[in-house]
Amino acid sequence: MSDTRPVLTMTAISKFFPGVRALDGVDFRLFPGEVHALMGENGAGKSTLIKVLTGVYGHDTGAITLDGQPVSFSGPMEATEAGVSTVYQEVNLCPNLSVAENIFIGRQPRRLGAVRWRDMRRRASALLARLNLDLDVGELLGNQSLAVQQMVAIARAVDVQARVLILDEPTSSLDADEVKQLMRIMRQLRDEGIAIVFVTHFLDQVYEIADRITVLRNGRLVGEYPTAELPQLALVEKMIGKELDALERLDEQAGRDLAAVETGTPVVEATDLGKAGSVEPFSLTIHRGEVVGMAGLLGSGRTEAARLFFGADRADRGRLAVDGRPVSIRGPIAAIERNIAFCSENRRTEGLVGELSVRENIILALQAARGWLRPVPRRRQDELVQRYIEALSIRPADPEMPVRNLSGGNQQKVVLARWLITEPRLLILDEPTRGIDIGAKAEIQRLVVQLSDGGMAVLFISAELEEVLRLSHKVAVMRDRQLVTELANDDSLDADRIMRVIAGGAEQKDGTRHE
Amino acid sequence: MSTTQLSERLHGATRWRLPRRQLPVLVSLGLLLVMYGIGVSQYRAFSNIQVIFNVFIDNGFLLVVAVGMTFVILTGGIDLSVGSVVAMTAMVSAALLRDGLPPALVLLIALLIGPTLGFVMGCVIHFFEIQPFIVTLAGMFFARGLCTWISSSSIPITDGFWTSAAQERIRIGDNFVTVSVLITLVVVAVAAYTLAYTRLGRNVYAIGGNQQSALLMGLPVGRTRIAVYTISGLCSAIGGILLSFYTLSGAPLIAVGMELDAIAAVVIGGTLLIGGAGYVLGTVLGVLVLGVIQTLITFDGTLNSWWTKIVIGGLLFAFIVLQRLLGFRKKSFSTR
Amino acid sequence: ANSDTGGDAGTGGDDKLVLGFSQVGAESGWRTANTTSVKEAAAEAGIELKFDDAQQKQENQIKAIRNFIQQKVDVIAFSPVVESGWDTVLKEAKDAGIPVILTDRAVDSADKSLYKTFLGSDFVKEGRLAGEWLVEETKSATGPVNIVELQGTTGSAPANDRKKGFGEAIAANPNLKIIASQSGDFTRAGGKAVMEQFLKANPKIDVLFAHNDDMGLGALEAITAAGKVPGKDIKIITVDAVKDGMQALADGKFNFIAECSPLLGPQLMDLAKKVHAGEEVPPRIETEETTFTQQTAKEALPTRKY
Amino acid sequence: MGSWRRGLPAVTGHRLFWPVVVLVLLLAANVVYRPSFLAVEVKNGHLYGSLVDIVRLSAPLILVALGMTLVIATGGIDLSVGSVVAVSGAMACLHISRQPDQNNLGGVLVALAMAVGIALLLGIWNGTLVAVIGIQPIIATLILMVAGRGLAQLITSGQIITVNSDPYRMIGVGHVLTLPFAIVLALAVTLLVAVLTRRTALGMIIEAVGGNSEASRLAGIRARRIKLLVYVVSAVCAAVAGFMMTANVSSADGNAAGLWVELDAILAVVIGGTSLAGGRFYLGGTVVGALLIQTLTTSVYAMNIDPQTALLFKAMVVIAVCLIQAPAFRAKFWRRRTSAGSPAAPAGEQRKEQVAA
Ligand SMILES: Nc1ncnc2c1ncn2[C@@H]1O[C@H](COP(=O)(O)OP(=O)(O)OP(=O)(O)O)[C@@H](O)[C@H]1O
Ligand SMILES: Nc1ncnc2c1ncn2[C@@H]1O[C@H](COP(=O)(O)OP(=O)(O)OP(=O)(O)O)[C@@H](O)[C@H]1O
Ligand SMILES: [Mg+2]
Ligand SMILES: [Mg+2]
Repeated sequence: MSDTRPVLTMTAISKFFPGVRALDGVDFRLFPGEVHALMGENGAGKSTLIKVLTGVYGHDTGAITLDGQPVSFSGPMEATEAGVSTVYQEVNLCPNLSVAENIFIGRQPRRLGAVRWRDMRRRASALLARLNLDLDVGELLGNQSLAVQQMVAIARAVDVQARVLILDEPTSSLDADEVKQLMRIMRQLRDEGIAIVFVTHFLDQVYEIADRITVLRNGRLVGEYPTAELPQLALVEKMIGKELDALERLDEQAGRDLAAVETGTPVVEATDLGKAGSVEPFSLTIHRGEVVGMAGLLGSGRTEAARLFFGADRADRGRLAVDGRPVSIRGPIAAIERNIAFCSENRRTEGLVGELSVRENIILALQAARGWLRPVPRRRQDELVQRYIEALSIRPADPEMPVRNLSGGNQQKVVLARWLITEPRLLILDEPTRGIDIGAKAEIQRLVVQLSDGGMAVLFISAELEEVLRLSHKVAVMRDRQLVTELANDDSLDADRIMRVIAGGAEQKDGTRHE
Repeated sequence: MSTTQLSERLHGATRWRLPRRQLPVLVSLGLLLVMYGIGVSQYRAFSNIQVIFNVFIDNGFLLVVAVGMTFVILTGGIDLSVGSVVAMTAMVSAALLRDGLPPALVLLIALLIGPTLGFVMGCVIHFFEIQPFIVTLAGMFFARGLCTWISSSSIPITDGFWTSAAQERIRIGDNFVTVSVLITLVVVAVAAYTLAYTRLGRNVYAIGGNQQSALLMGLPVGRTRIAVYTISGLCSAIGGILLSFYTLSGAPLIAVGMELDAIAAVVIGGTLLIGGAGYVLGTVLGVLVLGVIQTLITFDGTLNSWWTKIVIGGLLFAFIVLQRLLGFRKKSFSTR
Repeated sequence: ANSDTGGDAGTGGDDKLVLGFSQVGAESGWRTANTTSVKEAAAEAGIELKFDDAQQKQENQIKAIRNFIQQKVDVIAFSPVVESGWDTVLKEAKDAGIPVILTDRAVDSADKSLYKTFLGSDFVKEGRLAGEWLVEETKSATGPVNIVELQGTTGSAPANDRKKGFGEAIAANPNLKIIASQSGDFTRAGGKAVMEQFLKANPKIDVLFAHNDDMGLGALEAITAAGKVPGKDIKIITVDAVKDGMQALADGKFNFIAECSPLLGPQLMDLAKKVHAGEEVPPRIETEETTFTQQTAKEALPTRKY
Repeated sequence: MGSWRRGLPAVTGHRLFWPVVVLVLLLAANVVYRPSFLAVEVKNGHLYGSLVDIVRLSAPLILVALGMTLVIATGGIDLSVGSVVAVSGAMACLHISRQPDQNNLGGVLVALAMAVGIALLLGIWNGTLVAVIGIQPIIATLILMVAGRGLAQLITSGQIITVNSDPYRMIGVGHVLTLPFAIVLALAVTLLVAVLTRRTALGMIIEAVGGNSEASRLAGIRARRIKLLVYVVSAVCAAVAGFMMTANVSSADGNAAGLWVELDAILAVVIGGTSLAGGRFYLGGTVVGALLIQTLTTSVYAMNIDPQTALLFKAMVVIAVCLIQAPAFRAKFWRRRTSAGSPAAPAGEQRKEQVAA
């Protein structure tokens, strides 16, 4: 590969945000026909590097060339026109437009200047079919799950006749099957000679597809390596900059001690809880110190079920009991008063208040529970916030930084911190590790174990089965908005078996309820 | 996150195939018909077709202005300058005609001023990132100031072209419409086509949906934002010409508060002020609603000055609440 | 169930005369008194009144007139918001055979056949009367007499005309000089705020001419707060003669008021009946008006209706 | 890492730097026009002078703008404040004018209580439309903006109600310790609002609701209740402003009182640095904004600017303030050195950050 000339080079790129050195003299090069993984911890500067490249941000020093020509894009429009097509980290589409339009806006098929809607819809369907996605492309994008939106964003990017394709954490909200489709497409494009930049926190995916890896740490370049020459452990060490024992610690924790879970009155007990058009009635109990994992395909209704526990949506049938006493949870406040916490999967729209500082975001739920008249004393705020900034290693560790300036993974940690300081009895975590680097992920998993050991009940939703298996005492599997079965996480349970249930295999017969 | 709630969509998808996105517009239409029905049942002369034509004749300029406002609001912006620009256009036309310029030239100049001001405001909004509310408020002061600067009293128009355009009646059976109505309909049609079938129009929706995303998707955000304010300026200019046909004069204090009427019409027509959702047809209905309310009140003819205001407020309230209850049951939507 | 008025009298059939009246708005006490007068006079004269409030907008007024035509009222009367721009709709009225009467303010149509008559005050004359009184009053003054003027709403007919009439009248005496003139928007708050600044900017003010009583009353407060005596240190001339203004005049705080009477209801009803019957009426009818000094105000005050 | 805020040139970087500069420039222009402009003397034991006038006249605007700030912070807007000013002023004056003894303090207090009561109802009405029924704020409050004027005229029967009540006059033109009472009152209300929002968690909660309503709901904030509350506060502030405005001229004019005050209030809020999109709000900024606007109005009178050009003048000043305040503008014209600085969109975010700082 190195005998060809790079399609793209970035030399000595620096980018300063007020108080943050996001990039400091970073070099990056990209060859045609390769998949190049850009790796680094949360906040390492990956997304920033990409945004500098496509002209979303200007850079303070450095130079960029495309095909040997110096370029400086004024914005994504110019970059796209020059053949650099990008999927940014957070899904950046228009929720008010249809799926088809989101794919084609800006380059709709036209005749005599008039957009040809039918043609556009047809082509959108065809394109999505290539990604194994079958949906009504006339539907509003905002009604689709995050995963579908992510796929649409990818579809939009790959359809452009680009020379460089940049994918910033495209897989964080995709399930295994969809990741497979994406990999297939990426390979296909690579073979066509397109250069692909791929950012992800999933090491497996990197080793499956990447030809070359560039590692960033704290805004600096660590190095560029052919994948084959960089063992996984070495990669992790380069990313975090020290020898890592966190991974090993994780392995030790594999498999939970089922006996440790208290029996007796469950912390929460749902009986035939459901909501018309959203989740079929289901029953589920969670005990003190128990971690209940929820598995299922995207759109199987895990989030919706969880929202019923929290009162984010109002259940219209069934009962909910907390500590054995029937309660009616009218809204989040009622849930919080009963010490239930819910960490939403969608941090941008349902989690954070971007303009407020890290401190304020962390303190928000606690403050809401205390009522506005009793502000949390500033000293105590600072203490709490400092504690969790350290515990979750939120970076930059500036509590007064507006939270919107944090990198994606760090934002996720802020949401988590918000709920942890309320010291809930039931903690609902919906995809808490999405978009989080491996060190932090280990940190969060360790935290879940620690919290449940301390008696907290946890409902843990994740698309990663290994993670679910590692943490849960029992796994509730959902399919088509129904809770199909509950599986105790004993030695016999493994990912394959859960997969079979998810896929609607034989398992459900020995599953107990429903169907 | 989006303009529609999750659960609600599920209802929509599984139960009925009513066009949910168009529903607010349909509800507006229904309520408008109900209001019209009430008028017909109460007042004999109300059933005359000419009453409907009159609503168009009397509100044509407002409709044109509201159409321009629709573009702006769809991007999530707002244009407070429209009323003043309308007045300024009428004022400039009247002043130039008084000075003896040929009508064609006057028309050209008058039609250029509005878009120019709109363009400038769009540039300030886009390049300097000042909130549209403030920029267009300044524009409003500016244009109004210019009106009084031109003349502090109204200037009559006696030009032949203007008078014939104003007084020409196009017969439809026993009834008639004016040239202005035709111009209005053309503007509406062009606007509806632009929004539905051109890239510019679709970009307008995209920016209203999420400006940041639109930018990252590589859409010409700046150009589009400047364009909508220019379009709004153009529509105001056309509205000003229509108003000068309507009143055959330019008056410095005319069309005060028209921006609020236009905004109200757009929103009553189902367009969201946060942008990204709405139709020109809705705006037409919104203007008709305002027009019919006013016609009802005049036909009644017994209302006191202050009761008139209270009743207008009350009817607006009833309409909006009904529309809300029937149209979209959105519990909440977050803007970003 | 179809009935135009819902009441006992339909428009077409019986002999009750239907008058469509489009009022400017309810922007001042004067205007409200005007409306009341029209309503009471209509009830008294047995005329069915279709009243419409245009909320100070010409567009609304044109719409109202169109709707009156549509309802086939017998006579249309209106107080035009502005002078220009009525030809089109008045032609429609003429074509429909409905006679039109203007009240309070004139229109500038070249075609005088579009309306039967104009009933109202002469604003220029009001300004002139005020000016003439001042000229008379300051006959003996040797030095310059400094006048400040509180104008009405910029561009409105009363403001323009009163300014004009006043200016013409005081031109007779070169000693009289308007040293500051600013719009107080016909409101008390406006009058007060502007007068406050006048007082600070000009150490010597001899006369205040306010285009209506309300601004004069607002200015009173400012003058008092500045430690001057209204009516003595600063002479105050206003227009309108509403009750509060007359009270101030009687109390010696104002010096002169040119009346502008809103009570033209009875005259209007008379005219409506006449034009409906096809009688000839003079094209211009002035409201019966007078002027008041402190002396006459005291006498007139007990019988003031508004 | 938060040191950058302290690191920047502290004064010129301050949010209020430019509005204050423009304010000073305006005053300076007045002084050039009339050197005695700044003179403040004591007349009859009261402070007297143009400066005092400006502050006194801006008192009602400050009040209205304070309420407006909170409403805007939740992402709303309140167009009805002008009507509420008129209604409450009319109500108070009507009640007082009916008293046999208008100077009776008790009667005046009852009148004020009644008027505040009505304002509360109007605020609840607005809040309900916005927070419970979910109508877009601009339209919800437009309803009351139209109908409220009618209501005010209904109360006054379209007449100007004149009162002769010394206790009531006190609110508008009275003095405490040589200071105009209106100034003292506005100061007190400002402090009250500041304490209520900044000494408790209310301010942060309002900002959270304005920043992301759904996220705050899920964090356990009663977003609806907060929204309702701010409209009520806004209405009450407007009511007090209504007392000041009507007491200033000892009469209630249902038509003219508070006309267009909503635009001035919104302008004041925005000049003060609060974004119309909701979120962070700055009470101090609002006060400066209101002072700036009143200075503008008074300058027009004081410098005897022809009413025909007054609006042009206002347009120029408003746009000038906003321009030099806008970081994007400054970045483009003054700080050429960071020419590679961020273009379009993220700059939008950065702008908010800088404003937020
Ligand atoms: N607009 C901004 N203003 C200020 N600081 C910013 C801004 N955007 C990013 N940063 C900072 O720049 C650094 C790099 O962020 P970046 O988003 O590039 O990280 P990342 O490598 O993509 O992390 P993640 O894996 O969490 O997405 C972070 O410290 C972040 O806080
Ligand atoms: N068959 C389907 N076609 C299209 N959209 C679907 C379908 N099923 C579910 N969805 C969408 O997917 C989402 C499913 O809800 P939910 O978020 O509860 O699932 P989930 O299992 O938590 O998935 P995720 O992993 O994305 O969080 C909803 O937004 C729904 O609109
Ligand atoms: Mg990133
Ligand atoms: Mg989910």
